[in-house]
Amino acid sequence: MAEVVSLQEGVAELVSDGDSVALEGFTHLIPFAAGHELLRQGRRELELIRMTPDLLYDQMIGLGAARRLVFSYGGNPGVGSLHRFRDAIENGWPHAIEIEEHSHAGMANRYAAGAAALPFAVMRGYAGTDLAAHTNVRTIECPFTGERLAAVPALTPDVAIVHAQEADRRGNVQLWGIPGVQKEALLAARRSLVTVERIVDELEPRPGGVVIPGWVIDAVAEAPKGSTPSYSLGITTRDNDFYRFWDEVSRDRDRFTAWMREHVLDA
Amino acid sequence: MAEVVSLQEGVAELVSDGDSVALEGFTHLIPFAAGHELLRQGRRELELIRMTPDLLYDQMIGLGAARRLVFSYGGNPGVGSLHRFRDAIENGWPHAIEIEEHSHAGMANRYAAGAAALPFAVMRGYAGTDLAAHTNVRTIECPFTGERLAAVPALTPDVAIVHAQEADRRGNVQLWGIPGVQKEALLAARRSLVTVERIVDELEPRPGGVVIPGWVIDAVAEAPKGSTPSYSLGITTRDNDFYRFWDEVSRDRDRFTAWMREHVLDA
Amino acid sequence: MPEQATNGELQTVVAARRLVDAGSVFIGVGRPSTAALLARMVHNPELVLVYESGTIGAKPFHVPLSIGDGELAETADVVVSVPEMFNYWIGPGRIDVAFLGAAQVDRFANLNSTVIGDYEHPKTRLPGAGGAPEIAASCGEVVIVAPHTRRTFVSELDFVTTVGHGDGPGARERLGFRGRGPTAVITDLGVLEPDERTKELTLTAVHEGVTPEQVQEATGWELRVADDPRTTEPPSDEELSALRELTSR
Amino acid sequence: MPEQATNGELQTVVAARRLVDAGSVFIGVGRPSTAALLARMVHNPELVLVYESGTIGAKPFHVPLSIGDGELAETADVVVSVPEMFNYWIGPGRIDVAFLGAAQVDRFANLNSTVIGDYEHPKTRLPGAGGAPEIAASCGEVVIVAPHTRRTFVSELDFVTTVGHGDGPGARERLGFRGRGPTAVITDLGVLEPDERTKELTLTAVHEGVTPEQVQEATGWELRVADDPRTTEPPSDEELSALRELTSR
Repeated sequence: MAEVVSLQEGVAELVSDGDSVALEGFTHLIPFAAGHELLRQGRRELELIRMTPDLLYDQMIGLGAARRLVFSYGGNPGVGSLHRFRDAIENGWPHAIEIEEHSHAGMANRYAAGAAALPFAVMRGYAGTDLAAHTNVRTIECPFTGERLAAVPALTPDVAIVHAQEADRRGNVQLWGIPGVQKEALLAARRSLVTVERIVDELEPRPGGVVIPGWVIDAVAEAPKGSTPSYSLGITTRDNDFYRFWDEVSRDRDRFTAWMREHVLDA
Repeated sequence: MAEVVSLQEGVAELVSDGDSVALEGFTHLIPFAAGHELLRQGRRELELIRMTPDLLYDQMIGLGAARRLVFSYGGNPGVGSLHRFRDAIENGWPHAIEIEEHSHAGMANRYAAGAAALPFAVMRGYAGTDLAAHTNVRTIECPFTGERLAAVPALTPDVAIVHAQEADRRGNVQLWGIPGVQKEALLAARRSLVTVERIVDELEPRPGGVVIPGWVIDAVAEAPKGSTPSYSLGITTRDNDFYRFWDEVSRDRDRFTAWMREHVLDA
Repeated sequence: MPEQATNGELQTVVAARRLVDAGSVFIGVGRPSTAALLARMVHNPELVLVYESGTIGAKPFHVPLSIGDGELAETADVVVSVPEMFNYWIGPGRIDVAFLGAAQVDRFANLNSTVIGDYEHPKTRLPGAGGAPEIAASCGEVVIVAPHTRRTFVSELDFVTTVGHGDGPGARERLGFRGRGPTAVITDLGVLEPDERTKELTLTAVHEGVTPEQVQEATGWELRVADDPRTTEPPSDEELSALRELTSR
Repeated sequence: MPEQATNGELQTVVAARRLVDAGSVFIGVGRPSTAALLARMVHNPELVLVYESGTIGAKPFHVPLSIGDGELAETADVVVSVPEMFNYWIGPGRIDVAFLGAAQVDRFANLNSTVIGDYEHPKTRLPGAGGAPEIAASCGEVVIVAPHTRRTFVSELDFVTTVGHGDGPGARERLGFRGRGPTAVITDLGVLEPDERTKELTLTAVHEGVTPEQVQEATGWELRVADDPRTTEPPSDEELSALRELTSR
């Protein structure tokens, strides 16, 4: 049974410096509130895992919380660059970070292998690219056909944090809309926290609803608007203007730092 | 776009003697009407693939339609034996059939590999059992950890036939309740037929609804009560008494044959 | 005061008691299903019932005939596909206890549900593996529920469908299994549990009125007997009336 | 009569025309997304839009900023998880056409979206692969939409993120790819198509008022030009007004 806790408690209990942490949510349901709480609690040296680092990891990298980044697409969707991500990789600001990059298919299969407690997943991918030489992928031969395929290692983060629309008081979670890899991330991780827009007495089954039973989750915390500027379908809408605005704010180190202090650290 | 056809047309167009055919539905939504149409059309020498042969394959085997059976659990759920299945294997009546058996996990992963167009799937299973020596499974080593796991070959039936609650006029299908391996079977097969309880103007999204777009299905046919004595959640109920009754009918070859003639072949 | 329990009822009651502290239980149909429902009624209302049809957290009012009865889907917290059930839920060992039956059980609690006689020319063709091999490998522990006869408790299996403790100590570890394996075999005569050291099934309890000699008589190998086997706690009135109410639904 | 199309508008219109007979198209954001929505409006109302966020059959009214905008999920026929999208839908080659962009394109239509400069010490760190490598390997065909400059059309990629036609004839077959690979590169100057025999990109059409010389000027290698390159059919009033109406929403 998941414990229903405050966001502060949940983050403090589950995440320590140096942990590998996956804050997932594919464009939709990105757990901004939880990520910001990690920053307020001063977590450092994190291995940050996310298919699409998005603004959230741009912010965490820019404040120096990341030791390592595992990802597959580091852009500001529809807008352009993630400037803090670029500054860290291109100029080592605020400090250098180690990176491990994959394709989306690779990351998705790595999470799925983790959720299945298998050491690796088999897929068609990476063939002919330079990616293969720069990341953690091997070739494997089909024992039936001899065909050569890609093998990617399972992802098993220390902690997975995802955001959902709602949970009941026993910690059963329901999300709907684009489900991304959240279920896989939760099941692959050693510990898990789910932030939700609201806690309800009873989950009302709904079309496209993905329900995750509370007994495979460690903690659930209420965090209204917890995915903004991303969104929680049916409750909040994606703040596309903020994604454009971030392009300006994040270009300049000082402006970025001031903005984060004012809107995240001291908030 | 799936063609909306009659059950007779759909079966006649898609299934030929000697085909490998997967009529799936895990206890729920078993496509009895389609299977019976196959028998009326006199299809022979079929490779019948199903996790749980259930009464439907007991009937098809008993009438001699099967050359080969690929399965993982050949019982009458909650009742006991499948007598025609046993008679074919134990006594070669009406003729001997070849069998290939797996565990449920193995069959499910074989369908999933087929749906992903991968030649095999990796899983933990079969280890230490006599099954491994009597079926099509290999061991494979994890290229990262060296751990030895089981590899099972993809299932790619010539034809998959499943039953669902409803389809719209463009052949988009929706099923709900226990989803089994129907989606995987459809996507793994070269050709596919979906029988439905009803054809509607518009699929109304609903909790637990699994929607399969018409453009990955070849044909859709209306077949009300098409899963009886299995059931279509929300529309028909499982005829548990028939499952018990079948235990008597199917014990005796003559009684079985007479029953099939009266209720299926001449129906 | 309900009348004396039959040995079958006693078997179900004893199986249910195994679930007092379980978070989740994986069950097939028949007596195990009845026992799990009984456990929810009298011991453990929070117990999560998982059926291989994909229904997680099912709360059926009636004992289901099949693992796919509509009531299971309608009352489940979550319903998942069969690939997801085995890959995301069973394989990783998320289920605490699994109840399994079998046609044959050997002294190391290995199970046969495939054939009696030779595989190519079986005397009796049984249903086959179903989910048992992976369930027994991965669930936290396995409880076997079987009728106690020499036909079932055999010195050698005709076919190893499901590995319990293999050939004894270390076997499961060598096979890389995640779960602890069989912790009890509950029969209509008593309870067998694997010896901690040798892993061999040992008679640790007999049902009321049953002697160890009778149990040996019904077992196809020289049965180890604990120094002083307990006598099964008889069903309480609550257990028995709940069970009878349940099966009468 | 709408005013003269910009080259950007022309590029979008020409891209949309590649979808006249497509059953399904895989698209990212930006111009490809606009082109696909335009195709649904004027050429192919049944066209199935697939976004890697898992939305299959999305029918957005507005051109989405991100591949995960709410409107995509709300209007989709099916919404699937990311693992399912790549394993069951993209990998098996169920999608007819994929639109891709890139920071660098070479003469065999291989793409770089990873880094400019050295991988370990990049001059410019680009977003990375996303879904492109597997999408380009498996979808029925690939149409590349890119701005035509020497920075983009380079003689050698700094990093091969996505394989188009590799090193030429037979490369895709050797890699076991399912799809036919790039069939066109649509730029703001014209259209390049791989030569049937050599697979090398060849200028087969120029937009109105553009000369092959200008295209060569904007290309970082000695560009092959078809014997008499077509001039792109200018946007019809219907195409142009539909496009402008769409982008004004």
